[in-house]
Amino acid sequence: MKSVIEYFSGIYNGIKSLLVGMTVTGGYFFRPGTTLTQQYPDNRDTLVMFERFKGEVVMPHNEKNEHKCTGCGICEINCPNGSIEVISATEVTEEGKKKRIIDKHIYHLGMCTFCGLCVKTCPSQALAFSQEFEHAVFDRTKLTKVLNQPGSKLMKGVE
Amino acid sequence: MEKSQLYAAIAAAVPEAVTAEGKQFVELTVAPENLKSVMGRLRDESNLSFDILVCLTGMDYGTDLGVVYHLRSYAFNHMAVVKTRISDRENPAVDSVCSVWPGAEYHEREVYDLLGIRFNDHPDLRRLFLDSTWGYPLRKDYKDDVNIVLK
Amino acid sequence: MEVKEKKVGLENEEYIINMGPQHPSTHGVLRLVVALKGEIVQRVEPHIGYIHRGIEKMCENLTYQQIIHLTDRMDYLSAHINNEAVCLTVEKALEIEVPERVKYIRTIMSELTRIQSHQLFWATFGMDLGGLTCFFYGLRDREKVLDIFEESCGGRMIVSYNTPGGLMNDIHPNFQNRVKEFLKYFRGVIHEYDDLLTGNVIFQERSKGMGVMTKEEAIAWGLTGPTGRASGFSCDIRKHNPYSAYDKVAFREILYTEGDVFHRYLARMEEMRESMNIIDQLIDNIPEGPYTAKMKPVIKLPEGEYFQSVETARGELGVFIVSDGNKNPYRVKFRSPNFVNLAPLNLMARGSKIADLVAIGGSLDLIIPDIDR
Amino acid sequence: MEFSIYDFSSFTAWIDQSLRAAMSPGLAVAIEMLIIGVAILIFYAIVGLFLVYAERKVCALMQNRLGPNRVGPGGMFQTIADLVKLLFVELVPIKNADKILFSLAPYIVIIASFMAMGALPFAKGLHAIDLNIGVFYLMAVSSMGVVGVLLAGWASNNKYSLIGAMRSGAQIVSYELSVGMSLVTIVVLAGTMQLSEIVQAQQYGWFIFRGHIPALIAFIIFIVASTAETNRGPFDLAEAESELTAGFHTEYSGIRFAFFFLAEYINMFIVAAIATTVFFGGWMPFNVYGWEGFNKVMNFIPPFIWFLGKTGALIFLIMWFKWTFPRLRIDQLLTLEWKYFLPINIINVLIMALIVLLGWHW
Repeated sequence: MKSVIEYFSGIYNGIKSLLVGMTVTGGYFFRPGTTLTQQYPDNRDTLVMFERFKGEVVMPHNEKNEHKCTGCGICEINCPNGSIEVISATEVTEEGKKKRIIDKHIYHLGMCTFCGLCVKTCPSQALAFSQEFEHAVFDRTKLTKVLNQPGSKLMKGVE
Repeated sequence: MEKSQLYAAIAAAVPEAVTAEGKQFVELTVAPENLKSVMGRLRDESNLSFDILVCLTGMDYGTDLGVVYHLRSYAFNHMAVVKTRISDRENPAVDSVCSVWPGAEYHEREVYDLLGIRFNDHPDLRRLFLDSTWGYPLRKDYKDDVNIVLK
Repeated sequence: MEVKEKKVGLENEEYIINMGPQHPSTHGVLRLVVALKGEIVQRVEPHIGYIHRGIEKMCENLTYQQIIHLTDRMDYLSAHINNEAVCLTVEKALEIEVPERVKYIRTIMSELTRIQSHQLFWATFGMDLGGLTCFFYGLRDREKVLDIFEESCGGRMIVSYNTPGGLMNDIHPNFQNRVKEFLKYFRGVIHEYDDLLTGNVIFQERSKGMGVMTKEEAIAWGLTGPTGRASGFSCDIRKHNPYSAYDKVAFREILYTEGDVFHRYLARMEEMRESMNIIDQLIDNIPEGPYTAKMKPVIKLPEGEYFQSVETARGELGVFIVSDGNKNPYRVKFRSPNFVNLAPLNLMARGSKIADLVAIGGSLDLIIPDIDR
Repeated sequence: MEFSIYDFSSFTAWIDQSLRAAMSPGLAVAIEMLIIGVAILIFYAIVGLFLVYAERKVCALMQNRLGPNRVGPGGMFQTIADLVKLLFVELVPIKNADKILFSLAPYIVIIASFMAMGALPFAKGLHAIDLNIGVFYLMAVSSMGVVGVLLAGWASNNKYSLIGAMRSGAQIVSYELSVGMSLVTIVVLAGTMQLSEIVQAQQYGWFIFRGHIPALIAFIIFIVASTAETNRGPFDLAEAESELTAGFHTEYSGIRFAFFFLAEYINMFIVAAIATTVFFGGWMPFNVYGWEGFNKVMNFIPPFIWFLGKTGALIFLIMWFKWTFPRLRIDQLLTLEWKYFLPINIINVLIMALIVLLGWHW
């Protein structure tokens, strides 16, 4: 007798648990407003990334085409993957002193793991992360970028 | 059990090991030939009962190779470190502790794979990650000009 | 000449199939060589190493700050906890005390990491058993946690938020509100997880009594995390050797005695709820203060050996650093929980059906990059 | 000729007569067969394409997603785009495969589903053939597909495929019983196997209402068992993505794969159509005896809309199962059949027979 009760209560509980599961999925089906999908390429205009999002390393320039990079090479030392190469040149200042400036700040996006050490350790806050995330290109060489803009100068007051 | 007490208890239980009250845990240094019996006693002694093998690390000390065992006791929640050194770099071998802790099997295969230390009486000693054409990459004298690029 | 007749007993013949390295339910590049007899699994032999990157070797040439971004890539679902493990080891070696604020934030972050990891577990486990809808619900809720990470850390999965001595940057001003919002939201939807899977009769039939590990076996094999705790092995590092702010919160260690697939699953479900309780206790009490301790730019650990273990979403992660006093470690060893939890797969799966093997593998919640390192 | 969307028998008779008047009877039959074949083929393709799209949208909405939304308005033409893609995909030759059986298997599967289509009454007078053993014929034909599945698994020379095929064999052979028995329950009530008569008998009350409890039990068993018979989730053990990658059709590509894919959906349509015909009055509108006004409104809706609507609702139910439940294991699957469905079914048939004898039905 006991086993008979178990047999039927098993059927009852089983069907009940299945129906409970079906209310969850059915509930969402009949409430289409719960859809979460983002229409990504269409919503480019309204899509705002978080300000700290680590998209790629950039060197911000002001409107006079000046940056803050002194060419010290600390970012290059701190980079775990060797994605940064700083090629420095020497410049003679007005006082006649020799000073090290950057010639090229080369950034290999393809090797970058976005650990943030270069941005964090930069003594003059010359580097920052941009919120750009669409990195796909057809040619791998395009992933190697020169961060300082051509003709740019060191910002005044940055040592 | 306090660390000093544990130290005394271990020193009494395994007299053939060189026991030291280390910085973090009690440290034992055991000769490879005594390893299995020492480990067995560390596990079975009722006031020690190191029944969990937390970590098994293969080491290259430059001249010697070594294996470091981190042990923990479920009942007492204390830890100890057992070290053994093998001076033979060409054909290093040490007893397997698989019979003491079955979980050591994969750890030992990993050490064999990366450092080339053979474990006697291991049930299934094959390379784990790499294939047979590789050397032993975790050894300090390992050279790989293609894959290891140092700046 | 007498020809020897070669007798091959059909009943002794094994039907070997290769599950993986590319297979929907091995969660990455794990290869299982399965010997079958009909549907019954006779033997399972995991083959690993497809994603071995030699992280331990790489660490030997990197500084301590640089190592952290590599640990993100071991157990990528517990990235923050892995970071924390290395940082704790370094801090312990240097004997520096990190600010209270850092401890609180790390703990909250770790628990969020645990929640999102278990959400993904739920999602993929449901999918392993054929309930495809679970995957989307799990990822839907996980997205909310990832948004919290993204806002404060800048990364979604690979956060790299810890640094020896503290954090990379302070929490976002929005952080507390967002976390509270998430907790409220998730408390509201977690019943769906139970309705859809836990209570389901098919799911219970599939998972109960499968892949049983007894407490003794779990201890001997060193199983940790929810996998070990489902067997009754009380192995929660947060409870037994508290680190960060875990000594300041009251929480329950989820323990079961059955040790089967269902209870491993249940342990994770309960852990999500417990994690939410932990966050509840901390989120309003984050003390003010600096977000990092004063550190030298070049960290040199004093000569010696340091070991620290933390509780990731999958079990005990041990970091063993041997230092010779240089800025690079002499040897780093990660005792990864998945590596240990994978080892007794053969023991668990022997004698069960091929569908159970998938369930057992799913219940271990394996992350292959963590196994291979 | 008078033509009405409520009764197609005069329309079909008119075609028959005008053909016979124009040519010899043999040629007329041949042309009729051709017309019917083409009509069913077109319907088949449309239903297949629509069901694939419907399944995607249904599962997407259940999973908080949008589903296909790029090709055409609301993603309407996504399946067509996929079909075009599948047509261009290379048919990968499999080493050591049994070439003849390998290429034969998808056709067997698709022919089986095609043949079942012929006997379905879509509306009054709108069926290709009205056999007096219609129910029996449908059962026989729909179980033929398993031969194709078995062949596909065996001929692929793939271990996953073989396991999938073996599972499928065990599964379909078992669940065939349940499907048959639950249909027999209704046949007992209806007293005929001819599908047109079964539909006609349900003018004032569908069988699921007239046969009350036993009919309801028979319906539940039928819908579950037929879900299993069509290899759909939660009974998709033959495919079992997470276990056997793709089961019996692991090695198939291109149009051959498309045949398996299409046949799955058509089979779903067929079982839903059988359930509609047998339990829910087929193309019969929902009429209540005595409510003249209500009946008039209901009768205004054309029969094929009723038929397709009811079928669609049942298909939605089957989809709902698939996107909610985890998969069963093979032994549980067989336990469910042999320990639960079969005994319940046998008792159910007896109860139904008793009810019919005692006249305890409406």
